[in-house]
This record gives sequence, structure tokens and C-alpha cells, in this order.
Amino acid sequence: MNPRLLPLAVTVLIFVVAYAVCYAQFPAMLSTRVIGNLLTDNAFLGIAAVGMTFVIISGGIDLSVGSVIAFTGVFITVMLRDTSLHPLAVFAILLGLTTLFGAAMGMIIHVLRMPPFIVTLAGMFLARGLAYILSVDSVPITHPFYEWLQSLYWLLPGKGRLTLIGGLMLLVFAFGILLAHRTRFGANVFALGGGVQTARLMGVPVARTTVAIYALSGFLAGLSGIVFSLYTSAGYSLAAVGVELDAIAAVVIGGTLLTGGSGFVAGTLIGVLIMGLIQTYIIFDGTLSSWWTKIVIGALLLVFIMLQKGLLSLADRRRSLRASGNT
Amino acid sequence: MNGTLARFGRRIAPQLVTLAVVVAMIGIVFPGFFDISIANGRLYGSPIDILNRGAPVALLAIGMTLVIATGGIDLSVGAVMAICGAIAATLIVDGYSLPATLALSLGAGLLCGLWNGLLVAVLGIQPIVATLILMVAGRGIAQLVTEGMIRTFSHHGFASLGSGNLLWLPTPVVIWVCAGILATLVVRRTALGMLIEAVGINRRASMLAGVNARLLIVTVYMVSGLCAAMAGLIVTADIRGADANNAGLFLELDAILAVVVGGTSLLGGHFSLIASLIGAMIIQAINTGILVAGFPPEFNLVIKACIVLAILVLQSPALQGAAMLFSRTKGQP
Amino acid sequence: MFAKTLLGASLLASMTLLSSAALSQTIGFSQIGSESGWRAAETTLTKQEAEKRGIDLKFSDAQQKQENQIKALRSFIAQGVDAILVAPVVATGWDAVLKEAKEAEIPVVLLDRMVDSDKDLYLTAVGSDLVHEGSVAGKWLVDTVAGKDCAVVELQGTTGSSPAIDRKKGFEQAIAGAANIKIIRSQTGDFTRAKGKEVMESFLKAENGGKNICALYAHNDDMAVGAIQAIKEAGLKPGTDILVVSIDAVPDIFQAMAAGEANATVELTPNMAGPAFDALKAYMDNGTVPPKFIQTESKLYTQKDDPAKEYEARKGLGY
Amino acid sequence: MTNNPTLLAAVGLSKTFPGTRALDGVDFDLRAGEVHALLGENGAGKSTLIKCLTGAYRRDGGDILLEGASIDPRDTQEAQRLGIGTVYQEVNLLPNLTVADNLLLGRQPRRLGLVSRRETNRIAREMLSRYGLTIDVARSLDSYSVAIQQIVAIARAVSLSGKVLILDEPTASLDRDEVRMLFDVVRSLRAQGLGIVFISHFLDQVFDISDRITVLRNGRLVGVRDAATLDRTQLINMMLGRELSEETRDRGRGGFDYAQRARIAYVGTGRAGVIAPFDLSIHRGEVVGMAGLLGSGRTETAELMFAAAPRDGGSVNKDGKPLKLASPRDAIAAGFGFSPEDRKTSGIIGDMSVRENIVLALQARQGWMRPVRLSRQREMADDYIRRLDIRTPDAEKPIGQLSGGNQQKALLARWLATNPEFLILDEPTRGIDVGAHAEIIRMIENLCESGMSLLVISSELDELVTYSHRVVVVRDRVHVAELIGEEITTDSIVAAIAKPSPAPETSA
Repeated sequence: MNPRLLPLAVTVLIFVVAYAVCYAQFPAMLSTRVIGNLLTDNAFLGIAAVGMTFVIISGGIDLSVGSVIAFTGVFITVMLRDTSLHPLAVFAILLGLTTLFGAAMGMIIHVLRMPPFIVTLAGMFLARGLAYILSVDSVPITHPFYEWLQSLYWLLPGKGRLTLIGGLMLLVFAFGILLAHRTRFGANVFALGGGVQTARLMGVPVARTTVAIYALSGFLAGLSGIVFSLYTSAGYSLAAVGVELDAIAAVVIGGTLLTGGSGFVAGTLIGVLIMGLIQTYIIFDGTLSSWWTKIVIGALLLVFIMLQKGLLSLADRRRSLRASGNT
Repeated sequence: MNGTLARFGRRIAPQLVTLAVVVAMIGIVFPGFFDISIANGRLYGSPIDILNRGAPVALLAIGMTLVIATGGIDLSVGAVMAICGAIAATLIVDGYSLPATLALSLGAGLLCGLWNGLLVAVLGIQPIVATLILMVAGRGIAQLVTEGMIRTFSHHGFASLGSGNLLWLPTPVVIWVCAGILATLVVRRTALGMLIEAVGINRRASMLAGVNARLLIVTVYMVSGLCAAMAGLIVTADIRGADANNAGLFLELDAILAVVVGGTSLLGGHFSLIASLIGAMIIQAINTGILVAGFPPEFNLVIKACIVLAILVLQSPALQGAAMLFSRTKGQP
Repeated sequence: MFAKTLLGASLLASMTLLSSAALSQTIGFSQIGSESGWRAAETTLTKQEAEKRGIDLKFSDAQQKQENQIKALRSFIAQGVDAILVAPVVATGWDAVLKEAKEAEIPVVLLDRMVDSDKDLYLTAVGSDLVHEGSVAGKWLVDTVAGKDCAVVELQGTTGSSPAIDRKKGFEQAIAGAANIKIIRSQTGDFTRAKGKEVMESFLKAENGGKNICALYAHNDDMAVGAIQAIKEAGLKPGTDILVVSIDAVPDIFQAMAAGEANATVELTPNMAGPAFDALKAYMDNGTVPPKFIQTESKLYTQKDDPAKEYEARKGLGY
Repeated sequence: MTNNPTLLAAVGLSKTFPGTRALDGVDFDLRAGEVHALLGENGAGKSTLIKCLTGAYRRDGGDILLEGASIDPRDTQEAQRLGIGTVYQEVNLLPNLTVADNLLLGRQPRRLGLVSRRETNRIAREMLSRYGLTIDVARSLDSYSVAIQQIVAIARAVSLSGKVLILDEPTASLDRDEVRMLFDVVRSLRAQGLGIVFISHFLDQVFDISDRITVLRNGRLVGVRDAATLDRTQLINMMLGRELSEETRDRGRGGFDYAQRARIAYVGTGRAGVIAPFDLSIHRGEVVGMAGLLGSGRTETAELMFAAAPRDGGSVNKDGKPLKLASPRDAIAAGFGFSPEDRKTSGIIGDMSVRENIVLALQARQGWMRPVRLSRQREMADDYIRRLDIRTPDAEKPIGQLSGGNQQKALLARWLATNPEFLILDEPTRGIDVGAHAEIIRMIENLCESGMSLLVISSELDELVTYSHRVVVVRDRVHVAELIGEEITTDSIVAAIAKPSPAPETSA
């Protein structure tokens, strides 16, 4: 097997083992309800994490995701409350806005050669600040179209339900997998993560790709915000605090190298599900502090970072061994 | 000596000017801003509030500056604040003496720093990744320490760390100013500052010149942990309770911002603790200014974002490069 | 591999659902978090009440995030609990998950905060009337100042939360008839001590060192405790120079009242679970449908009510 | 073959950088269907010439002709489009991408808007099969050896450009079989009529594969020869020596009692794959020169001696006592100093002032608790700036803004400030102007007179001859000869370097 696939294999293995452990303790964990819930409850996180995967594979980071989700919710509610636009039109405007927002950050990162960390940090303040300005209250969305969207689900055997947003997340992942692994753009993203200078020498349009990556992340954060607003049927400027961290964690647990250049969109899905699984387990148990979630995720992060580190140094050692056979 | 002073003045001039502009703007919107009186045996007024409320970020900025100077970053400081505050409150409630409580919680901060430092310096993990682990897990640990409650206490000695007075000033002000002076003296009166900068600029060359880069990097993360512990103690003492949920939430970002606003490059190298501290005060002045001016607090973040963006754009390497090119072409026609 | 898991899951699902017959009652409780002392006490009391009744309580702390609460509710449903208690973090956004619970025939009881969903979607809500609490506090102030001019500063709860909205409304209703009482400044203190203290400091600065302020109304005691420290540090006497009235009745405010630094608090009992469990038992045993809203008492405590004793009585509850 | 038409020509090419003239009127021509080796030591101007040809640099003067037409590529991509492809020593591909993606990045075949993996892989396999390579192209590049990576890089360059192929040190990290495999590929490309520029410091390989050889030194053309008629000694003379150099050696030197105990003695120091175990001892007041071609193991020797790189066993004695030498800190504590070859990445701290750069090693040795007082730092800096004639407006100027020679002097000052007993200088005179050059040589002589022991690595043989009491010659990662006193002449050094390896690397 290609050693680069090892992190992905480990992720899948951990997921399966964890699920088996959960099942052994709580047989209900393997019901379609729980599986449907895993998809529905983590839909917004999953969609945002797809964008984050691209950003991280390219060697960057996007801290603005959670704030953009909050902004999206507030923007939609305010637009639906104060104008007579159809939700679909609002969605279109909003996705245009968040895509532009992401593109602008990408532009600043590329043109001003500033670290993505700081640029997207400012973006994080800005997006949440704009959300506050639009409305500080949690405003409910009562549009009939919203209710219709929420009522769409496919009942699985065993009363589990695959909701619209859960399905949408799977679609986004499918789209992400194709985009990452089956398009020239995807190859360029990996190329940037492998080394900007080399990528430039090999003819990758660095500026265009950088802007597109952050625009994509902005777009998916907006989509994630729409999903979040469907999930809670409200817009709230304090919502989705820290989602960017969850997304980063999911991406790393999914086997993507935080230093860029290597990763799997599919792995991110498993990463999201692992995190959802931990939460579900803790709720099922009912006596553990919910904060164990954070500690377990921290530990998983450590495990994965060490694993990747180990793989890298292993590859290095192999190479230097080869070199020592020299002359 | 004069040359050094002048250079130092030039170094912190942008930060001082920014601070002055922010303060002047608050003064315009809220004329009573500059009133300072003595009440209850201490100075009292909005400027003092800025100094007081800015204490946690100022303390964090001290450690963060040193970490960033080595080319690293410490995302875990907010979580470390929560951990140390939780430990301190729990210990004092359990009847430990004040010195023991302080020593143990500061020790916990050092330990957190040691963990980060080892990951970065010995295992060679990227700083942003290494400290992310403790950032995610740390708050959970703090919650476990407090068992999910706000641990309140009524130990006056400890509480005075947060709300007492010393030398006509709130204790936190005295603490961060002293910590700032002490840190500045330690890095500038010893060779520490120079060695840290050398490691941050060129780690390999520094090591070949005999600098113990590994030890130095572990040390700065430990200092950062210690500063975070102090900040956590102050926050805990201030409200007489450990709030594992909210203590230090997102303060790591403010601290990084303070350092960047203070003009230290995120890539490492030359640093100025004083400029970072002024940066921390700029951020707090914006926060306090919005409060006393009666603005709705929702503008806080947007104003902050705009100021930060402006400062960052002015400091960006691309623009500086352009400016240098411009001045060079002007210098040699 | 994942697809295989899914497939296996759907095959096994029917079996597992059949076998999940509960021996004792299992009740899920989704708590907002532990952001204030009062909430910690509510958690403690709920656990105590559950133990008293032999109920297997599944407790989940949502860390102040609605998404976590929704997740918790869904998990409870999937687990097939017998009933769900939820203290909702915000009023909006519960329709879908409550519908799911209803379809699964799991009764849901709201604790201490309301939701803006259809009343059919939950069994009952146990709580105090938040508007009423505000008006009790307002009425006390009207009676206390007795016609003298009084400028009030208000520390609001977390913006957008129902206690913040309703306690503000109730207070304003109570003082509406008294032209002598005016709210001159109102800011959010996020229900936390730290913010209460910080915001109060700025109020004091902005109002001539606090000399213009006659009374403080805080939406919870934690903010009041923080604000009291700020008042003391400003060289004024809380309770005398500035009247302090707040809501919740947590132990620390009794301590402050005993010291003469706070004047009044309106009790919000943290024991919401007791009435909730009782209502659930009656419903499940006999099918008795409880009223849609079970109101707990909003008792006013002042310095005359032996605050020191009240403090002793409450301090062990994990506030 | 030699009558083939000229494919690519550089005429009177010049390129100047601040402080140095990297190319000075260099002529170069490449014919279709030949392998043309470009040789010279570091700083000779090879890479500058290549970079001008491939558009990485813009030339200052002269002309570049491709098939007779003047070209002026603005970047490597344009050069590639014109037909000039380059493969570097550090494989300039993306190790994290698959082999197929590396070959076809930006041109992957698409179906219905999606990249067709199967088609991509098929084309990639086909491309590689022409080079006799049948590997799984769907695996990431870094799962293959450097040799295969080189061939992939060649395949990509050839498919993109197809007229001229520049191979910049492609064999530096290949083993013998891999070199053979690579050369088979190169020969087949030559047979197809490509013009190939081959840069290498392995002379055996150069003689093995090249048709003609161009030698540069110090930015100037030394000469062009047919490989078949050139012998090694001539070639090395062209690269290193001055054909008519006078012997400037001061015959009064030497006379060391080598029977006496050495000050520092390395026994069995080495590292597998880097440098064969060697014994080396240095006496008080002695200058040991080290000669050898680039990549022969000179720098590696120095790094091992300073404990800047790990070594396999061996022992070190100082004044007869065993010395613990596990890190540069240990070495500095023992009174060693090391001025590395690559000033920029391993020597200077670019953003720091000249003063701070000078006191750094002393300060690091004293520990942070005992700072060198600022006034003392200034005194020291000013003193060295005067004594070594470091040209800087003042001691506070960032060292990165100084010229190479002045940076070198400041680095010397850094070590002199620690008052070392043993100083290792790796290429102390590289890339610096003539004046500074002479000063550094004078300084080396003064230092050894004051009792310091020195190890000096240099490509300038007449320089080594001037100041060395002993010269160690390194070839193919082995210390092969030691010349003492009267034996030291440029000719004897060249002969030692040129002596073919006992087991020729690429015997036919």
C-alpha cells in the first residue's frame, strides 16, 4: 500500500474500532437513528471542513469559518425578515458574499504575502462583527420554504432519517472528493501544498489558485451557514463559535497533513464522524463530563500528528539509507 | 547611549501614535475619559481601567512575544489560563495556603509550557500544530478540575491579586507592569533577548555559533505558560471564582494580535516587549473606549478588525518591500 | 469500508431497537453549560432529585452551544430514553428536534427557559415567569425609593437570551408607572462576574464616578457580585450609595446582603427538576397531562430575611 | 557528431550582482545531439550561466541564440516553451503528488470536465516506458528513489521542451547503478538529437558521458575541449589551478615535529554514506589545508569535526585527553570555531547587526546569564571592524546588507572573539573580492603565528599552497592523500585529486 494512505487507513480503523466499542456498550449506537443523527448533526461542520481540507492541503489555514457561519445565519434571517426576497435568492446573494469574502482574504494573503493565520484571524473578527451589527438577537426564521426544507428527509429502516442537510453534506463531500482528486484545480491545490516555489516553476497559476482556494472555503462556509440556519431555523450572531477549530481537528484526524501537501477529503468525513461519535458516546453514557470530548479530540490530534511525524521521518530515513548506499 | 534611546523611540513610535490616536478618539466621544481621582486609596479613572482590564492580555503578550520571536506561536495560552485558574481556585477552596496555591498553579503553567516546548523543540512539530493540541484539550482539562462548576472562594489574600490595590494602583496593573519590566530586564540586561532573536532569524546558524536553540525554545514556551498562569490567576482572583468556561476564551488571539500590532514579525526575529505591551493596551483601549462611549458592544469586533487590518496591511512584507524600493529609487536617481 | 458499516448498521438496527427495553426510568437532561453558579446548582439539584427517585439520569453539558444541545436531544431519542429534560440555550430553533421527539413519543420538559416552538411539541415547561421576576425586582425598587428620583443602571444578561429579554421587560413594566425612576444605562454583562464587573466600572466612569447612579439592576446575581466589587473599588458603598437588586438568589448574593452590600434578590429556584420529575411521573403513570407551564415561586429576599442563614442553607449546592 | 549544427549559443554573456561580476563575457555553444559538460568550482558561474539560459535571471549583456535566433526568455516557463528544459539536483518536482500528476501537471487529460485518472496514468506510463521505466505512476513521487525521480523530471522536461535539456548536478545523490540507468536515458536522448548540458562535479561521470567540456572559473570562460582529447590533470588544472601560477610558497614554513603530540587528534571519525572514517591531527600553530573537488566530502569532514553533524563512533583527543564532542556547543567549549561554507544559511544571522553577529559565539559560550556588556560589545565590534577592515558604516548595520567579503570577515571576527585554539574555515575566500581575499589570507597566516591551529578548506589551490603546512586531499568521500611541507605544490595537489579512483565508478 502507498504509505501516504496510511493516515487514512488509521483514521478508518480508529472509526471502526471506536464504533465497535460504542456498540458493545450501547447497542443502540448502531441504529439508523444514530447514523442519521451523525450525518445531520455534523452536516454544517462537515461542509465547512471540506473547505478547510482544501485550505490546509494547500498549506494555509482559515480561521474565519465559524464567524462566517454565524454571519450567514444572521444575514439570512435579517434578509428574510426585512425584505420579501425568496430564500433561494437570499441564498444566492449570501453565497456570492461569502465567496467574495474568502476570495478577498486569498487575495490579501497572496498579494501582501501575509500569513494566512493572521489574515483569516482578522476575517474572523470582521465576519462576526458584521453579524453583531446586523442583529444581536437570535432571530427565528419562519418562512414556509424553510419549514418545507426542514421537513424533507428520507426515513431509513429503523426510524433513522437522512435529512436534507445530512444528504447535502454527503453531496458536498462527493463534490469535494471529485474536486480534490479529479480536477486540475485539485492537483494545483496539492501542488501548492508541496511547495509554492516549485509549483510556480511547474506552471501552477499560484495567484489564481490561492484566491480560488479561499473563495471555495468562503463559499463552503456560507453553505455551511445555510445548513446551520436550517438546522436551528434561526440566525444568531453568537452561533458556531470555535467551529473552525473543530473543522481543523476533523481535517487532521482525517489524515490530512497540517503542513499541507497531502490529505483526503474522504478522510475529513471520517474525522467529522469520529468527533460526532465521541460526542454521541458521551451523551449516551450520560455521566461523563462533556468536556471529555475536547480532551479525547486533543489526544487524537496528538496521535495523528505524531503518526504523520513518524511517517515523514520514516520516509526521510529510507531516503538517507538509500543515499548512504551511494558510491 | 543616545543612539540606542533614539532607536528605541523610533521602534515604538508607531504603537505610541496608534495608542494616542485611539485614546484621543475616546476622549472626543467621552470627555470624562481623562478624569483621574483617588478613591479608596487608589487611582481611579478610565485610563486606569484600561491598564487594569488589559492585564491578562498584557501578561500573555509578554510570553507570546518571546515565543513569536523564536519563530513560533502559542495557541494554548487561553486554555492554560483556564487550567491554572481552575487549579488555583480548587486548591484555595481545599484549604491550601496562598503561597502553596500560587506556587502549584504557576507550576502547572510551567508544565503546560514545557509540554508545548518539548513538542516543538524536541519532536520538531510545527508550533501552530503543537500548541493546537493543548488549546483544544486544555479547556476540557480545566472543566474536569472544576468539575464543571464555577469554583468560588472567599480567600481575601488571593482575591486581592485581582481586585486589591498596591501603590495606588490595582494589583493586576502592578503585576503586569512588574512582569513586563522584569521580562524586559531579563531579556535585555542578559543576553537572552539577543540569543532568542538569533534563533528566530536563523536557527541553524545560531546552533553552529553555539546557541542552545532547543533549550531556548523550550524556555520561551515555559515563560509563555508562566505568563498565561499569571493571567489566569488574575482573572480568577478578580471574580473570586474559576470560570473554566470563559476564562481566557479567545485571549490567545488578542495576545497574538497585541504582538503583531506591537510590530514583531510572525516570522520571528527582532522583538520588543514594550511595543507588545503597548499593543495590548491599544486593544484594551478599543474595548474600554467602546464601553465608556456607550457604543453598542456589537461594534467592538468590526472596529477591532478594521484597525487590525489597517495595521497589518501597513506592516505587510509586500508593502514594506515596495516602500523600500520606493525610498531606494528616490535615494539614488 | 464506511459503506459497509452503514449497511451493517441498517441490518442490525431493527434488532437492537427491539431489545432496548428499559428496566428503570431513563431520563436525558441537556443542560446549557456551567456558565453561572445558578446553573451549576440546577445541575446538582437535578442530579440529586433524580437519585432520590431512582431515575437513571443521562446528563449532557452543551458548553453553551445550541448545536450541542440539539445533538444531545437527538442522541437521547436514538438511545430511546423515557423522557427528556432540556434547559434551552436560546428560544429559537427547536421545532425540528422537538418534532422528532414527539414522533418517537418521548415527552420533553423544558426547564427554566422557554422556546418559541409550538406548545404541542413539549409536555410542559417548568420555570419561573421571567417577566414576573423582573417586575418583582422593579416593584421592590419603586417601593424602596418611594418617590425620590432614581437613576438606574442595568446589567443585561447574554444578548438574545430569553432571561435577558424578559427580565428587562418585567422590570421596565414595573417602573413604567414611576416617573421618578429612569434607566440611564443598559449594557450586556453576559451573565458573568468578570463582564459584570468590567461593565459596571465603565458605568461608574461614565456617570460621574457613580455619583449619578442611584440603583443597579442586574439580570443575575453573578453580575451583581462582580458589579459590587467595582462599586467598592470606586470608593462607594454598594447597598447604601447605590442600591443593588438582582435575580437568582445564589449564595454569594446572600453573603453580600449580610454584609449590607446588596439590597434585594428575587429567587429563581434551581430546583426545576423536582416539579418536572413529578409532572413526568404523573403523566407516565396515569396519563395526567400537566399544565403547559409550571411556575415556580419568585420570592423576594431582602436584607431583612436573615441572609446569613440563607447563605448557609445554599452554599453546599454547587452554586 | 561534432559537425552537428549549433543548437543553443551564448555570446559574450555578462551578469553582475551587487559586489560581484558573476559572468564576464562568457561564450558557450551547444550542438544538437551532444552532451556538453559545464564544469567549474562553486562560484565559477555555472549556475548563473544556466539561470540566464533558462530565464531565471535576465542577462546584463551578450546574446543568447536558439537555432540562430536571438531569444530573451523572461522566466523558466518561457524558456520551456521555447524548448529549453532543466532538471536540477534537488528534484524540482512535487514529491507529494503522484508520478503521473508530476508528469502532466496542468495538462491532465479530461473527460466531461473531470481529470481522467486512467488516461493520465496511461499517458504517464507511456512517457516513462520510453525511458525504460515501468513503475506504478499512481503512487506519489516520494515513494521512489531519487534516480527515478530524476528520470521523471527529465521525462517532464523533455516532453515540455524537447530541444535542449539542462541537467544540473543530476547525479549528486545517486548510487552507481542509478547513475548508469540515468546515463542510458541521457544517451538515448542524445541519439534523438537533443542538446544536453551536463553539470557535475564527478569527473569520472563527466568523462564517461560528455562529448565536449566547457570550464568556467570566476565568471570567465577558461576553455572548451573535446572530452576525448582531454586528460584529468589538464581538466583539474583548468578548474582549479592557474596554469602559469608562480610558486608563492614561503619555504620557511613547516618544520613541525610531527612526532610530538598533536593538539587535537581525530581517530576513526566518519559517517556511513557521508565520509569514510579518517584520522586527522592538528598541531599547535599549524595550518592544515584541505583540497578536493566540490562534493568530495570536504565540507562533510569539517561538519563532523565540529560535531555539527552526527558521526559514527571514532574518538577525539585534545592535548592527549579524550574529548566529549556531541554538539557544536561541546566543540566551542573545547575552544573550536567553525566558519561554514554557506554563509547565508549557516553563517550570518542576516537581520542582526554586525556587532551582534560578532559577539554571538562568545555570548553563546558565556551563557545568557553573563551578558557581554554593551560597551564591551561595541568596543569589540569596532576593534574587529578596524582590524579586519570590515567595510560597514557602523557596527549597527544589519549584516545581511554587507557584501560577501565583509560578511566573511565579520564571521571570522565572531570566532576570533571567542579566542579559539582551533578554527575551521570552509571556503573562507569564496565569492569575495580580491582585496578582501588577500587580507583573509594574511589573517590566516597571522593567526597561526599566534599559535592557533587552523583547518582551511579551499578550492583555490595556490592559496592553499601559500599558507598550509600540510594539505589533506579528499576524493570521493575518502581522505586519499596527505602532503607535507615541500610536497605541497599545486601540481601535486592536482595530481592527488586527479588520480582515478581505485575502482572506477563507471567503467564501461
